[in-house]
Amino acid sequence: MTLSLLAELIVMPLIAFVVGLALVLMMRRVRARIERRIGPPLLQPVYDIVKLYAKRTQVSHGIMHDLAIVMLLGGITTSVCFLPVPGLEGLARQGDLLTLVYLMMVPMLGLALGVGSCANPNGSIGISRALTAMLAYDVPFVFVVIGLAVAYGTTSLPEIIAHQQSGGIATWGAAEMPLLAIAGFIAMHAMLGKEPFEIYVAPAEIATGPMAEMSGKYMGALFVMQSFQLYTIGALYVTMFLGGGENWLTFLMKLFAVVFVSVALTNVYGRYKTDKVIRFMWTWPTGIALAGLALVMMH
Amino acid sequence: MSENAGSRNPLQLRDQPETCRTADAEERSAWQRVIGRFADNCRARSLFVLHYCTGCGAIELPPTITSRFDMERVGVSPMVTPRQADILLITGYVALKTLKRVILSYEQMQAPKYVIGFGSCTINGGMYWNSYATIKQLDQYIPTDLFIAGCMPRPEAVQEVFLELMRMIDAGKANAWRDYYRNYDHYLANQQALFGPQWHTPTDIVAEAKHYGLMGPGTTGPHTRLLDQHAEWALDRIPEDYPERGENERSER
Amino acid sequence: MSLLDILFLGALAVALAMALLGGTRPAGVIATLSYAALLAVLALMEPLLAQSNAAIASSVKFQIIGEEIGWSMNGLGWFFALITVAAALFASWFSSGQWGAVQYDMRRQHVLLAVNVFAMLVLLSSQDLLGLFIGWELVSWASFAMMTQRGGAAARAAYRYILYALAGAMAVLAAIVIIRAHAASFNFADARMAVAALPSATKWTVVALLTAGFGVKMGLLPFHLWQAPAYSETPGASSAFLNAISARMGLYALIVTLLQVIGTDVLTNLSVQFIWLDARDIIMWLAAVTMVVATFIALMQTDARLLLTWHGIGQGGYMLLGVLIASPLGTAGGLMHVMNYGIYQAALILSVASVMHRTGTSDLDRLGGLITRMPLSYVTMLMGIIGLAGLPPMNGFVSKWMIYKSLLEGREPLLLALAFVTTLGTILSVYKLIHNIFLGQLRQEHWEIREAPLSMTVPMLLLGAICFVTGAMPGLTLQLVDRAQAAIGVPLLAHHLGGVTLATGSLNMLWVVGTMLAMMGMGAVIFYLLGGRHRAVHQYDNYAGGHFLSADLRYHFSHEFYPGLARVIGPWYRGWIVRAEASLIRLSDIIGHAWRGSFDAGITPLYVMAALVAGLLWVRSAGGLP
Amino acid sequence: MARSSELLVLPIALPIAAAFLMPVVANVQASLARWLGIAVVVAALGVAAMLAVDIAQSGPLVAALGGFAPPLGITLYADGISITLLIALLAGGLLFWAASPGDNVRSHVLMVLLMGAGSGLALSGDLFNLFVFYEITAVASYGLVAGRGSGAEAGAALRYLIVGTLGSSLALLGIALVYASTGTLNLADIARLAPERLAGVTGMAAFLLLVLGFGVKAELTPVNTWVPEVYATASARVASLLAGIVSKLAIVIVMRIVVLAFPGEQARELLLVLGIAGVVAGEFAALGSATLIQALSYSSVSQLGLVAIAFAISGTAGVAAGLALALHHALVKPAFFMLAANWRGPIDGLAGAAKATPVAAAVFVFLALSIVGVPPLPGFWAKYLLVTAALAKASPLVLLAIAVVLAAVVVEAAYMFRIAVALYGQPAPERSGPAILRGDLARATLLAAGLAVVTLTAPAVLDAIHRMAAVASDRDAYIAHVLPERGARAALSVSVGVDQRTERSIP
Amino acid sequence: MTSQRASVPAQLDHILHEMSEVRVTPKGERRVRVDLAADRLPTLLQLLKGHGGFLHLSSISCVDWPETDEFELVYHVWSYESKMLISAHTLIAKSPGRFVSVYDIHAPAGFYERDIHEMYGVHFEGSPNLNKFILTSWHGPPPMLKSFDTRAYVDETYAWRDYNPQWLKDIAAKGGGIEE
Repeated sequence: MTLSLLAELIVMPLIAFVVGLALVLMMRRVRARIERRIGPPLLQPVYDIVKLYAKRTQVSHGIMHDLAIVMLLGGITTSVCFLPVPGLEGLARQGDLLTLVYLMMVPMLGLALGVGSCANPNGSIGISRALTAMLAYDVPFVFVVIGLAVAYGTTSLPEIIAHQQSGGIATWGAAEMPLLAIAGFIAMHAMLGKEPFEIYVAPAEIATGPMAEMSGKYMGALFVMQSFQLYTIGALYVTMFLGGGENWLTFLMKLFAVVFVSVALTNVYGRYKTDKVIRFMWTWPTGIALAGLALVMMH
Repeated sequence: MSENAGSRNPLQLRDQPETCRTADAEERSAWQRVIGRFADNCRARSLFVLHYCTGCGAIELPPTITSRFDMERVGVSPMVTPRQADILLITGYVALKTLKRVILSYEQMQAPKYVIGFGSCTINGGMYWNSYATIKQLDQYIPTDLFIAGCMPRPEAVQEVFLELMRMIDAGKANAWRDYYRNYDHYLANQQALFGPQWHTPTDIVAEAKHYGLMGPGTTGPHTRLLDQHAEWALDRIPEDYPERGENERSER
Repeated sequence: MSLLDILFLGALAVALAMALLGGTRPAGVIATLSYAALLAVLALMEPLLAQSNAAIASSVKFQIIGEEIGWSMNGLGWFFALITVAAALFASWFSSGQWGAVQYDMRRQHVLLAVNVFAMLVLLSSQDLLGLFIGWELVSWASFAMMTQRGGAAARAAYRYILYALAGAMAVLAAIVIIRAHAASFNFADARMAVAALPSATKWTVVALLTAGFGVKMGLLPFHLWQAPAYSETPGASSAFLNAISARMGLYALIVTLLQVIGTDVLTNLSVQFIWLDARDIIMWLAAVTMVVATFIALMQTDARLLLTWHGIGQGGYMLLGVLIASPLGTAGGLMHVMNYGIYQAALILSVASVMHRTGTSDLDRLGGLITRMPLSYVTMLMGIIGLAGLPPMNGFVSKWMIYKSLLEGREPLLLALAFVTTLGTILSVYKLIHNIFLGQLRQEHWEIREAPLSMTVPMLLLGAICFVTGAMPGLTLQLVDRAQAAIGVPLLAHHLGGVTLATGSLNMLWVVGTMLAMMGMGAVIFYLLGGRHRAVHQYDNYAGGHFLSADLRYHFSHEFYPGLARVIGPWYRGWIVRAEASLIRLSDIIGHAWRGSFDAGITPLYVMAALVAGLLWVRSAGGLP
Repeated sequence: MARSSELLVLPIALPIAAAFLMPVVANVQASLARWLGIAVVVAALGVAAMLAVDIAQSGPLVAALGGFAPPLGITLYADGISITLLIALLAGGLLFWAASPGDNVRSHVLMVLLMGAGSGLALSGDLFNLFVFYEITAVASYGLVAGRGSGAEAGAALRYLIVGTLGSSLALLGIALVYASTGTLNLADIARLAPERLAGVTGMAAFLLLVLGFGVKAELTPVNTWVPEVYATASARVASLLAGIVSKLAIVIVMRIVVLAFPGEQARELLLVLGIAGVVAGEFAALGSATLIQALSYSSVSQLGLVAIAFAISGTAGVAAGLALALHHALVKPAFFMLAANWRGPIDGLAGAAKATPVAAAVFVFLALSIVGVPPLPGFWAKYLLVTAALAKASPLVLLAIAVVLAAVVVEAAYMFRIAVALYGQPAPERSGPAILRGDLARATLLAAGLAVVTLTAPAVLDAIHRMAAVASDRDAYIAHVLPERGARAALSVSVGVDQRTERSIP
Repeated sequence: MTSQRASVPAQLDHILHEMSEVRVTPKGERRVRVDLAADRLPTLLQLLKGHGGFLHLSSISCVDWPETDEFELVYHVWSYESKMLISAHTLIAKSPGRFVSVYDIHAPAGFYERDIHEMYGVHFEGSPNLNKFILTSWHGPPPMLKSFDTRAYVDETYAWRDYNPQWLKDIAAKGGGIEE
């Protein structure tokens, strides 16, 4: 069994990476289409990442800058291993939803430490905004996770998926707890860090924030993180509310649908200021999530 | 003394008999050549343009990148900081003060990096040919891959230069950036001629060349020794009278 | 001569030894070794406490006014004693080298540390309410003495502490005497029977008095103002000791009184008529609100020590929350959090102390970029903040996870939400701490700074390592927690080396940490081999929009670190409690001056006249006349 | 061994006789008079010690003077409490001899007079007798407070005189009322007749007057306004004598009156109210005080208030708590005054005292800890006894008293440790902390050592106090002891006979 | 010296009349040119600002007359009420090249004087700040002077690219010009 587990631990990150790249491509294509452009070729994300990794000279700001990137890569691949996908359960039984939510914060901390050691105030301001945004969108997300855990009576992801798939669409998370699904979606959208919550990579204000001093493979690692982030957040939403993947086809369709809606929304919004992000996230999605939680606690 | 000692016309550079791909010294083993080939292929298709409008030509870039001409089809997209950028577009005349920022940005960019000179001002002075404040030949101060003629080329021309650059990268010929490391002393000489012997930037090009094995015959010379002699301070202890002090209007405060 | 006697004598011997040769160079080493010896004695006691209500009695006992007072240490006391002696060991180890040499009066610090340890051991081994109260007062006064060492601001903070502590102690005394009035004797069994028989009004007063009394030391909400300044003004090593364990004496006393003497069943059916809350809920909500308020005050601090001490108050809320849920998972989580918190808070305080030792300041706005000069202190602080924030590889995550799961199973969603929001607040404030001190641009005046000496970095790194090891293998700590849980009488939690396996979602830290390390290894491979060569550059070779960076231009963002957040939650800091305390002080001054004015011998006849008139009225009524 | 009841009169007679002899002797040789006075006090102390041993073995001692049977003549009654206070008075007198050798013989005479009158207060079992000795004590203390007669001292003594005489006259009125309603002045007789005679309105009025009268010396609320001024201006030794010992004698008299003459609830209620008012006034005034001396004088008012609250609680527990508090205060307050004598001026002016005189500062902190009531020091056990005794009677007023007592602890800590923090503060750069006289330091350290001994032997001391309180609070035993044949029957006939003493020893 | 005053508005005429030896030539419907001696200029500006409402000094320009070795300073002052522009011309000698600053009358003058100082080398007495402003790295003479030969400087400092590729030579061979 351990061999297959070991194989799973290798395959899951690779799948996540490939699907993530496809998601990134879709995102850029959707953006192009909205701007009445054709958009990048099929393999553009691959080209970008390979070019960044193949850079001849790269700037590092000390050992912590390098270790932070290693911690980032390690963190995102670990969190993927705890996310059950059709056929591959990985380590889902060793850690539950709460563990996964925390594991997704490790890469954020790694990025923060790396950017901090770049000694560039643009990066520091970016990270301060990123952490503030995290505080903003995690409040509704917490109520969603609690509501889910109380509704299903368990926080282990395989059980949640089993429960949702037991009665077809009727027992999907979204069907049973629509309010939590909506609040969850808004929180997930904010997690992706795209407009209107793109305050920490604001190119016009703080020179792409955390990425200001990232060159070559450091920038490549951030591109990889972006693809992993799209996959993880999309897959988490699908697992929590859309009944996870009976098989790979339906799983990918749900995943691309969720990310498509979110990405489509992104390109029609400007960028909120930091305190506007906090005020919005702590009023509407939190209110909806609280209502959902109250409903769940009712019965 | 119209012919400045040591200044060489980059166009002649083009005609040097560079055979196919052996210019890159360390690509010796077959495996590295395959990797190199694939890397060049990806480099050609993913170009990040530095979002730095040095002159009047920058207004041509938005139409090139947005929906009408859409350079993202071939993988070109704008990037904000020099660290992430591959191409530095010098769009129009370059005043002395702008040249300092251009050189700083160029040195902060990571190799392989490419410079494209827009318009006649960068080729031979353009309509500011007799101005005391602008430089006449861009390629004397930073190695330039391509020039576009015209007094502000239209987006089609910009598109054409991007495609030409991609073909050169694909063929492994866009190696002007090596020239900056190999003949750093020549470029430094021109720069110091303009800005005076005190001139230097926080980036340590000679050490970088040593680190990445890009040293060439012309990397160090009289001018880099002048650089070391002036910058005898170690990077840790920059002295109070850092040469750029006047530049930042320190005396104003 | 039971083991407990040896423990007491050992603690006294250390105090004596430090009194004699505290000033000499090897004093720190002697103290560390003696604390290690005490730790060994504690280890010897462990097998004896295996049974559920086993306790090691001490031969010291005496009769006074018909009351029987004796000392014996059960599993719970043993668990806290372990942390106390360990904290003292690391504190004295830290001060054994150069740090101790530059201190103003190191002998006094060693002596007071030993006296504090002795007082805490006495408290932790009390077997009856009166012994608990005596131990409690000794601990309060010992920590008061420790806080006044630096004089000036420290003395004022300590003075404010002792007033809070005494008010708390008097509340506890009132509660104890009320219980004694209805009980046969002071020991816990009789007290438990007496409390059960009390009318509900008296039960409410006893619970309120005990919670308020012991809550003062834990920094529960209305009484939390004293803790941060008092703990941060104490010198570095003793501050680490105080932060790690001193505030947890309140938790120990609360566990003993609320859980063992009063019992959760009594607490749960003490309900308020109209709202569905009962006593236990109210205390849990108090703990939860303390958590959130203290953490978000910590977020706004600009001094490193104050930020950490405010977090101390916040984390206290977690422990109380865990313990009060009284399910095996919750109690185990709460107690484990006591040990985890002790470890990483000590590491953080020592790291800040080493930064102060080198730079002379702990003001976050006057530091920055020290990672290049003090890497070891950086590593310690990094491990400490990951623990404090409760993120996976470190032990803080395991205990917080267990508390969350118990809150979930106890169907307390809003408390869980508050706990989670506190964790987020902690992540924000700890990043600000490590960023403003170690990351960003190095100031010119810190260019010649060197790393703290080995005598300081080794204990810090050891604490960080323990933090990681107990995080990767939480089973080690959970075994110690079993002893304490057995003493409380809560059924033991089924756990294994990696963590806890439950039907409703389990946690196996071996896998979590193992995968993280493996994936980081893979990340390193990708980073170092696949990516091309990279070169470290100087901090002035940085993107500044084309500007030439130089030494005298401060190109660093650290002041007002979360401006957006400050704009939103800034107006919420109204400082009601601070203003309440200030008005209380002013009121007592006014009354004082008024009474002093009344003592004027000249107007005594007026007083006597008034007394006589009042007396006449009283006489009429008392004498039975209509 | 025949009961040495005759010796009972010596501690009173000897000092008073010596007081009148000393001026004559002074004409012959000045220092001889002083030595005569001291010798007499030492003798009295010796007698008191013998009496203490006898009482400890065989219970209280009664002596009828002049051959008249108890209800008529002057009777002396000595049980555990009075003998302890007597020894404390005489030992304190010797320790804090308020007159230095060079002084005029007058102050030595006053001291000896104070000793004699004080012992009279402790021992007399007769109401009028109490009033007479109370007057003599008052006069002696006015003289001592006046001291060398400097402006401030004279002013303070005069105001003290006015308040004192006001009090004495009220006491006299009270005694008159009691005599009118019961027809007798002997405490035992009053106790026997009290239930039906003194329970009415006149009884309560008498009680009020007596309490206000004796309250002056016992620093009870309405009549203690002289305290701050007198203690601040009088010499430290006089202040410690008055605050330490004489006030205890007065409060014990009030306790006797309450226990014997007015056992009813109303009387105790009044005493409780006065006690609470005393504690609140003393504590808050001390908080607002600017100098150490002021803080200490107000603190003694509040401590006396505590003792009053304790005595207001009926039963042995109340008396035991009151006695414990009184003795603890008698031990601690003089030591405080000794320190305060050298630490005059505003509190923050004391900075650096710890560096200049570390022993004195340490003694101050030790005493402060005990007075605040930190276990295992005796102060804590006294307060603990008070709280447990009070809690047994759960009437709302008593609960208020407990709350006031506990709050008082916090306020006490506030001003005591404000001073302690100031002592350990850093002095102004050029100034160093105040120095301290070796004599005062020695006395303070001696008392602190006494306190430490009591801490170690706390169980034994508390048991002894409990036994004394049991004897003192037992009314019937008192009556039976003083009027042996009338114990049970309420016979009105007067039997004369000095030697009808029956050997009945009450454990 | 009294020029054709007729077409100058009466109110303005009245002000200018207060000063002697002032040559006024209306240049257009809203333009008036005034020529006066150098030392009278600040008084005129003060007068115009005080009485005529000429609050806005839009710019100071300088003309280099190499033949007479003089600088001509032109102060352009606007009045919003009467919507009139007065340009006061005055001549100062080039050799000392010193003139008094009008910063105290019109604050913007500080900036214009700094510019003229940098470009022409005229030193304005009392101007708040005459440091280098635009040509911070320029170490040569004031470049706007006619005496400064930019062409020679450029030839000396920069190198020209001699660029004559074959196709250019063919055109030149065919006599140049544009082929139809």
